[in-house]
Amino acid sequence: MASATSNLSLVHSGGVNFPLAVGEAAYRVDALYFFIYFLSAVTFFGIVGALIYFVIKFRRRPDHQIALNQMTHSTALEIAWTVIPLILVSIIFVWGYTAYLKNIVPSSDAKEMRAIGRKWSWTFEDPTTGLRTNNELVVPLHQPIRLIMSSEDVIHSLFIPNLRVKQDVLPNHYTTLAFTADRAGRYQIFCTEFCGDGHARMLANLVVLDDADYVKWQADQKAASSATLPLNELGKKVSTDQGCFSCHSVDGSKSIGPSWKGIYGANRQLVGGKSAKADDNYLRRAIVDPAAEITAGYAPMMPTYAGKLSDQEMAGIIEYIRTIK
Amino acid sequence: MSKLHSSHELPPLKPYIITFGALIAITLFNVTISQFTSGSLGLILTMVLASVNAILVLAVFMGLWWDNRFHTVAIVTTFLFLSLFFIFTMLDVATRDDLDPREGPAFDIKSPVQKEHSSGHGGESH
Amino acid sequence: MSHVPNINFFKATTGLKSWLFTLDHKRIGLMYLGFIWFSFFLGGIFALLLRLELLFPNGWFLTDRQYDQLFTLHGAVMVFLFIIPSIPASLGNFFLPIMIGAKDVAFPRLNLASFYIYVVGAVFGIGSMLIGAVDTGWTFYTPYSTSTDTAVITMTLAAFILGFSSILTGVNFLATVHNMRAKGMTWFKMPLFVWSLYATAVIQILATPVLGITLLLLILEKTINIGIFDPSLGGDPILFQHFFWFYSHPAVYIMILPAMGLMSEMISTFSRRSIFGYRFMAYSSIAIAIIAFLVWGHHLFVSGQSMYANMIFSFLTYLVAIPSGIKVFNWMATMYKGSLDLKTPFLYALAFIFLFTIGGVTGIFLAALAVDIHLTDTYFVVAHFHYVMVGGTVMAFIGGMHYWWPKMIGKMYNEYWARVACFLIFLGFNLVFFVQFIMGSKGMPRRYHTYLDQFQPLHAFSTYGSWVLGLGFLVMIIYLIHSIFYGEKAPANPWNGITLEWKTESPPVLENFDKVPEITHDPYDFAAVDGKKYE
Amino acid sequence: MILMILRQLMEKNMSSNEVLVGRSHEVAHQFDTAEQEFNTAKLGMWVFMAQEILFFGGLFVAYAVFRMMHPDMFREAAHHLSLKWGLLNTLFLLTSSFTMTLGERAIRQDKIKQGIMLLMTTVGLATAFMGVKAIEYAAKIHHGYLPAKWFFGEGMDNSLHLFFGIYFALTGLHGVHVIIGIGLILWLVYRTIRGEFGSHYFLPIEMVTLYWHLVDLVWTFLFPLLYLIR
Repeated sequence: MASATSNLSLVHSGGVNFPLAVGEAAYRVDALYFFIYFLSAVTFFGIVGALIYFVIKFRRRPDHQIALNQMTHSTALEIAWTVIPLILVSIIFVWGYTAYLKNIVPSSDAKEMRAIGRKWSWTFEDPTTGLRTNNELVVPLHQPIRLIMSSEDVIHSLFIPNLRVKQDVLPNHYTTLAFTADRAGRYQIFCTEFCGDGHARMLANLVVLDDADYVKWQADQKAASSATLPLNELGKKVSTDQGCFSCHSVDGSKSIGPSWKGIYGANRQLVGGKSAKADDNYLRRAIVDPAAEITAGYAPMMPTYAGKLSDQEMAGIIEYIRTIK
Repeated sequence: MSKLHSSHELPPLKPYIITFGALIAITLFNVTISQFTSGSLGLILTMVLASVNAILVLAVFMGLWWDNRFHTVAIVTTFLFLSLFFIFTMLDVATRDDLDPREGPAFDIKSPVQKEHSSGHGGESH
Repeated sequence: MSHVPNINFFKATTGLKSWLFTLDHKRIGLMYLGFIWFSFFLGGIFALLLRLELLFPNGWFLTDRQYDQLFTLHGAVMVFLFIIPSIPASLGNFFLPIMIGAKDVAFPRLNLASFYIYVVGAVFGIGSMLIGAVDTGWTFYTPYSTSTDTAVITMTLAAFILGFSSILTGVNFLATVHNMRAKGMTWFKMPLFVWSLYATAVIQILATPVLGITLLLLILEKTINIGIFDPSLGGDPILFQHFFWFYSHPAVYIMILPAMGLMSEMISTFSRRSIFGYRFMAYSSIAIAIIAFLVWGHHLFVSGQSMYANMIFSFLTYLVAIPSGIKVFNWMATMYKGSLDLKTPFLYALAFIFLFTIGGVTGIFLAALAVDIHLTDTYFVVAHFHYVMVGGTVMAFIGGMHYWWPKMIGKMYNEYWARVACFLIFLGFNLVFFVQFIMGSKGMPRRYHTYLDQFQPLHAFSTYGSWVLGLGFLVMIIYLIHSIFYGEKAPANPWNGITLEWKTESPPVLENFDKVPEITHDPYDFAAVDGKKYE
Repeated sequence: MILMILRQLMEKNMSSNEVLVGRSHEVAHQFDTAEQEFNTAKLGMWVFMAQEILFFGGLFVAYAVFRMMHPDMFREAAHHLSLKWGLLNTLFLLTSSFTMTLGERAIRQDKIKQGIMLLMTTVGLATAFMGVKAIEYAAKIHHGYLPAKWFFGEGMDNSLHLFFGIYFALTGLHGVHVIIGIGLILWLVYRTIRGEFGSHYFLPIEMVTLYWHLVDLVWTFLFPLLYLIR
């Protein structure tokens, strides 16, 4: 399959300035970027060059105590450096706006998909097939996509550097993002609107598959959803999909929530002085009603997963936690 | 003791009385017409009358008419900037979904009376 | 009060009380200067800690929450406590009346009140750190700010109070410039620093109240759930962003305009040359102040704002580049054929032109809609506004402080160490921030506590640079404090300047001048002073 | 009762003849002339009022935005406000503006007693305004027309709580300004009785009068926007 196990590196792909461009939108952005880049370089080196020249040439010396010239103004010159920049920025403005319009307006044959952001994970859904993936947006190659996005809590922002697209995701209001990827592979998705403790870990991937792979992926997904996984593997999958790991580590390190490592069967010191043994029922309560028993040293911020998980999935997660020693 | 304001003579009393009468009259008129109009016509008429009232207060009661012209400039500038704030914000709100009109809000917002307040949706922090 | 004692303002009265209750604009200015630099070092320590934490991709000594709090405090302290009051409240307070030949500002008691309001605001701001520092970023975006359990109310209250300090300072300066000018000081004989403070005052008065109401509504939102900004109650979070940036974008010009004024003073004096295009410079200050109000929407390009609003704001943003460009070109033209004296303040002025040009041209990238979509909320933006704010305002502020140090304190600082510090600050600054342009273009989002391993070398480079920058400031503070006690006594006019402040003693006498001079020539008329025929 | 205390104060000061003589006012040291001092202070006041306008302006913009988003909600909300009380309050405030101006004129013409009576009338009208406001607030609270989360009133439109959020923010902020105004005018009365003001010096009266008109000006827009438009 074209989906490699790791994402395309942002730093090590593409040129010095940008990550590899994947799609029309990115080419448009890069072209304008380099146009401005060129103008900026000319302006900057012009000004700094003149600065250095002046400093050397007109430096105060014993035989050069007063200025050579006291010209107070030159209307022609001043109008020149008002009008010329004005023309240049007008060009950039028109270019920038037209490119922007082309980039944000989805083409009429765009495939609609949905994205839902929450603290701190993404869910993507293909309404035509009902396939739902967490933190992984899988799209066919060359297919225009129109992503309809909303948030469950605070403002997030979906950013795909390789495609040069970004859009805030608002609670209670839909926003859309249009893009077309023209190279198969795995790409990084960031959240770029500050959304709390797990902001930096609200990461996702864009997986672009060619048609054959995409069809195969869809079939695999359908098969997987009906197949019976062993409980602990199901638990691992569900935890990954639900974004549990943005708050809970499995290696014992302290994160937003307690680490799962060795937690099963251990005694937990709770806020309020009580303690409890982390048995199956305790863990189940922690998933369904997390605010009821908070481990000392942690903030009560986990949302409830009641109704979001089936009994089997919950049992799977508990079984999975049991395996992490 | 210093002699003050020799050049600041008292403006005549008459304009104040007339203005006061006008203010009351316009207010009553405004109330009356608001009973018979509605929609944008009512909005515009009412706001025009309110603005006339405001201008009267500024010009006569607050003495801009007799005052240093710069004060008028300052107040006009203030209203100008306020209207910029107003116009740009309204422009955004009015055309926000033009590209992509979608029906209804993403979530069903009922009056909070009907809605049970669950945590995690803001506002429950204290 | 008819007799004015002819002694310098330090010695006129003594004792702690004489400072705490002083109505002398010079003393108030100096007290501001102390508090402002204290805030700067506080914010600076936060910045160094942030950079240190970012040395490794997964963090090492801070939790996520602590990191968020730290970058919020860095931003809030630097913006509200340091950079907004920086030049106007300290150097402006001290020199505005002197430069227009007045005995004091128009309302000295209001001036003292502004200072104490500032102190109260600072106490609230710093106090909020002790009771659960905010983690929202200095922008307090709803609904995150209404849902977090950190001390948002205390910090917003602090910003609200500081806003009033700023407004009152603006009112004071505006009235001072209008009515307190010495005889003969017509509008177009005012030094450009005064012009820039005047333009700043306009922004302070017209923009800051909107911040006030915004923060008040945010407080109401947190306390009684008024619902205007809270989407779960039907409010509109983008409206908050409109409100917030209607102030906070003009605030950027509150920060940079006085710096531009200072630049004109320093460049003219150290080039021994009348400023090129005086009227254009004055008009461009006013133009910047006006256009500043029309561009706030460029902070909302990806927020879900309407595309028409995006178009208009993008265009207006370009317009503000023009007067800024005019200023840079005019400074260059002023240096042309001048007699450039490379003293420390002038070195900072040169650093300003270098850094501000980078900050300015990268602004062009960000104003181009299509490009901004990619760059916004990445390190590119972080680098851009640090180049403008630190590379611009802070460089001019330090330069101006050195320029007027002999006048304010009456002592000379050590020129050698001053140049060393200037070099370290310039170098360190570029090391920290230039690489961030590359990081941002490559897609590194801002406000990330942890980041992808591939960015580590770039982050590490930036962190090493921060140590050089910190060292530069350390050197500066040492030689400046040293100069207060052991510095050479300063002459009245060490740089041979010709604006009014150089016509009084160092430090100035109690009511600024023994006899208020009558102004007959332009502020930068070196031709008249040097008495030479020019072509 | 307040009037009685005032009269006593007046008489006490009358006996020391201060009202008739008037205290001298010295020009602050930073000014050259009293004229300059007066002009500068007035300029400062106008500029300060500019910021007040923008302070309220923010709320008016919020009003407009939500009105545009939920026109029906506003149409309905106007029916939940009492036009009768609103109009009464408008008349109170307009009249108080007028008496304030007359009071200022009286003091400028050294008609101190008349001036004090007029200023006290202004205070009375302002207090009446706040009284009506209190009645209105009580009714709103009773019927549950409260901001957002606290809302439990009856209404067709399910965004009504937003209107009352804005209503309470706008009128509340305005009310705070009225209370500050009452305090300022009482302070003026006190100083007038002490004989500080008269034709020779009336700067603070001028300032407070301007402020009071501003409070009136804001209400000039508040009243139609909240009560009239439907």
